[in-house]
Amino acid sequence: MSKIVSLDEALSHVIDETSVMIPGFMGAGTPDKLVEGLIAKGVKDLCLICTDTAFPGVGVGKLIERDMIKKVMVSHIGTNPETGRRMNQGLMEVDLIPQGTLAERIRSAGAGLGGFLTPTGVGTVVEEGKRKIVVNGKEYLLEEPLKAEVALLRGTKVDKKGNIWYNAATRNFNPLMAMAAKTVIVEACELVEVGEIDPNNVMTPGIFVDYIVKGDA
Amino acid sequence: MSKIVSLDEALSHVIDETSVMIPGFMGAGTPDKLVEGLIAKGVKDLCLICTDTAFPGVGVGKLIERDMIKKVMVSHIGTNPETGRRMNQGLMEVDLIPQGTLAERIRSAGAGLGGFLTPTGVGTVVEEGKRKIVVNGKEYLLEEPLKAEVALLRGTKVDKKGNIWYNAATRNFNPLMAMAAKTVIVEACELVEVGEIDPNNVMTPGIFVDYIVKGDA
Amino acid sequence: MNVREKIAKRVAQMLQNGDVVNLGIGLPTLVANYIPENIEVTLQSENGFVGMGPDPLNGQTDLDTVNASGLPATIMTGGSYFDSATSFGMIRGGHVDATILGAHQVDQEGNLANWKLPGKPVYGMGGAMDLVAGAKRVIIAMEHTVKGEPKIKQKCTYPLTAKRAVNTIVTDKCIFEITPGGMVLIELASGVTVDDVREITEADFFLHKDLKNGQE
Amino acid sequence: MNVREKIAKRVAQMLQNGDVVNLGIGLPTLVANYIPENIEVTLQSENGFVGMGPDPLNGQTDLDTVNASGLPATIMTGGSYFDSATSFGMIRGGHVDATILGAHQVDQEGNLANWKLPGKPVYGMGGAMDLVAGAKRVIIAMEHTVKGEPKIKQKCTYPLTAKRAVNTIVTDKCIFEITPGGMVLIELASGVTVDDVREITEADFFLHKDLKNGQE
Repeated sequence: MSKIVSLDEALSHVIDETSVMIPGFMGAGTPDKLVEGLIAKGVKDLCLICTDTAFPGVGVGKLIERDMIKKVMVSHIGTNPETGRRMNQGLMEVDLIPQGTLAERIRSAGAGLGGFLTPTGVGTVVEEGKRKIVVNGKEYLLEEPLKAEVALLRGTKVDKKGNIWYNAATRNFNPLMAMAAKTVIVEACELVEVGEIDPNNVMTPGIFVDYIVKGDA
Repeated sequence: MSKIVSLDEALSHVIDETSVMIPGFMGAGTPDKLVEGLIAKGVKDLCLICTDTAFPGVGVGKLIERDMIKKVMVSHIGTNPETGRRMNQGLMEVDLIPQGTLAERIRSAGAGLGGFLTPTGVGTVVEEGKRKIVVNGKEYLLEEPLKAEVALLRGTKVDKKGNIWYNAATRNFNPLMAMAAKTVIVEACELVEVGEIDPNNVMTPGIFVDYIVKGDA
Repeated sequence: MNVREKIAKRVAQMLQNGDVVNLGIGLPTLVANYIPENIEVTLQSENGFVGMGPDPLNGQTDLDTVNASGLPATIMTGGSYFDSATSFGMIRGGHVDATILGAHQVDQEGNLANWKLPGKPVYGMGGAMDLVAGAKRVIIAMEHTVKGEPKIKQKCTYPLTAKRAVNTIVTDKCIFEITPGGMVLIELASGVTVDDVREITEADFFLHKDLKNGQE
Repeated sequence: MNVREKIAKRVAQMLQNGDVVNLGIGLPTLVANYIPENIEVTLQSENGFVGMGPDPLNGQTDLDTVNASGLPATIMTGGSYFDSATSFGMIRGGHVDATILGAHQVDQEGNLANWKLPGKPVYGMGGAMDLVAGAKRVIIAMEHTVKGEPKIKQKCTYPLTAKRAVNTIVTDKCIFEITPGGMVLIELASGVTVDDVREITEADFFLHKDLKNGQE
């Protein structure tokens, strides 16, 4: 029962209208081969959950500039003018979420919580439509968990059981998304034998990972 | 401004009635030298926050069998009959908390959240006195953050800036407690130079640590 | 093979290839000894690792690797360690395919009482409440009666660990599945009849249309 | 030294030895260049590390280490990496001693508007709302006016980033502290008078009894 599959096999889990989580910070930590695979496959009307929409031609930015995304749930779109243009023309829905809240909502889904209380966004437009709860005299917003059908990850080192180690700032949303999607696919920059990653330093346990695709690197 | 201090200097932050978090799972991951230091100092009426009360003569069990603890917030006391005896005799208050809820309450405090919604304990005595909140048709308990004045940690490898790496199952509550207490003291089983722990594999960033005490090992 | 070993063996046969499983203290621990050789099961230890291996040989004790009972343990190649928030996130978040636990009482609605006995010393719930709230499948492995008294009730009378949480009950006499429509008898142990089960079960139950007879 | 550099230098002098600091995009980034040599400040990058070092030299680019703007960055010895939930836990949990940000508007109650301008393209709040909700001290570093218009208001009119969040405002003209009793002028830049500040500040403010005059 090997988890290592072809790009096509892995991406068979993404069809039109699938909700997809893709990590990355302005492209760093984004699985480029899987993103390219989505473009080649030509799926559309995806709901994309990501930190930012990167730059034009970079990371998830490539998905934005094609007609693939129906809705994006994201914290920052300023570095990719195409996102704003499509939003203003009504071609794509943009749900802006504070970055810490986005991270915590994804973690919350993966950890089986019903949500959490955060001070972030109290007194701003972010509180619209949300329940406010007072704990110890302080007001918080109740933020609900956010899950997806598929998560596409990028691991610097991945062993054949799916244990992942991320280098430097590429970690960002990867370990959170690994727990919050029904199907989890990782692009392995370097595929190593089981046991090569110290069990102490595994950042995403292999039990969260369904499929491994070898990266191009 | 070295963080490395003597045992006495470190424990000057624990006085009578201080709330203290001590990690460990039946003793594994508990800072033994710091615990012995508390005993030698003879502080009393502490509020102790820990996973379990270990075994008699082991880990935090040593604090229980002396008259040092006023209240313990804990998930399991079955392996240390002394805890139950003292509770039944009214010598010590015991607040039983499901282990996952205990971990998450500590994390919540460290992460600046006002609490979280968990399915754990719904329909049991654990729900007494707590708010119930329905999200997407499912009932959850609102659990509030839990912080302490002091956390006493045990790091397998600690560098001079306080970056910590934990071996094997000693990690448990250590990284959570590192973020949830006003003053954080770590017992370093092995004290290493700054840079000896790969920045990727640091499990508790040194910015959370106030004082380092050299272990006896 | 004694009664407890028989129960453990039957539970082990219910596991699927690739399952992540958490074993409770006592009888459930024995399940590890009977996992079929043709499947791979990963054991989760709620104190912070996956890939728990067999008990260490005498003299090979690594003090840093203990199981959820604080006893020396081992980790298999491919396992990994994590902190307690991640461990219970894994449990609560449904990433553990099955949790196998003992019980003082279970009832026909799937309510479970296994952390506190009236009039007995209090132990605390430890991780049990999270495990039963979060695992995809909750399997109770226990002897059918205690001192002749039925443990499978119409309604639990002891303090609950969780409501409507149990999926399957495996005893030395039979196997029940708990469904939204009620408790269903799906398998009888070798030499046990439906009437035998009725006599020692306080709960109401249906018979599955394909009720199986267990092998010796 | 231009106006923006002067502001950055003054902010840098407010930092304490041992502080963990998050620098926003734009003017705040310049603060890193003026941290006094006798103190040690740790820079937090909200995309997932502490111990951010100087910009990499040309040709030494490590694609895996980027700052919160996605630009090549470096990490100092003793720094460490973590995921986004930990990063914002650090920020929200008050483990960052100061966050230094720019602003479109700040008002005398400490309300802050710095993420959205009416009629301009939407950028998104990124991590700004978490930073101002969680950091122990929120320092706004900005030019006192924009195109001659006061940015320090009685009441913000642009969409808020956070309510009652700002502690200190450092501009090219002066420094204000925001206290529960109101906004207090604590320092004037060299050659600036209280009347000068009044003229370009829409907010009401008090004068600190030990109002300082800045050095050139």
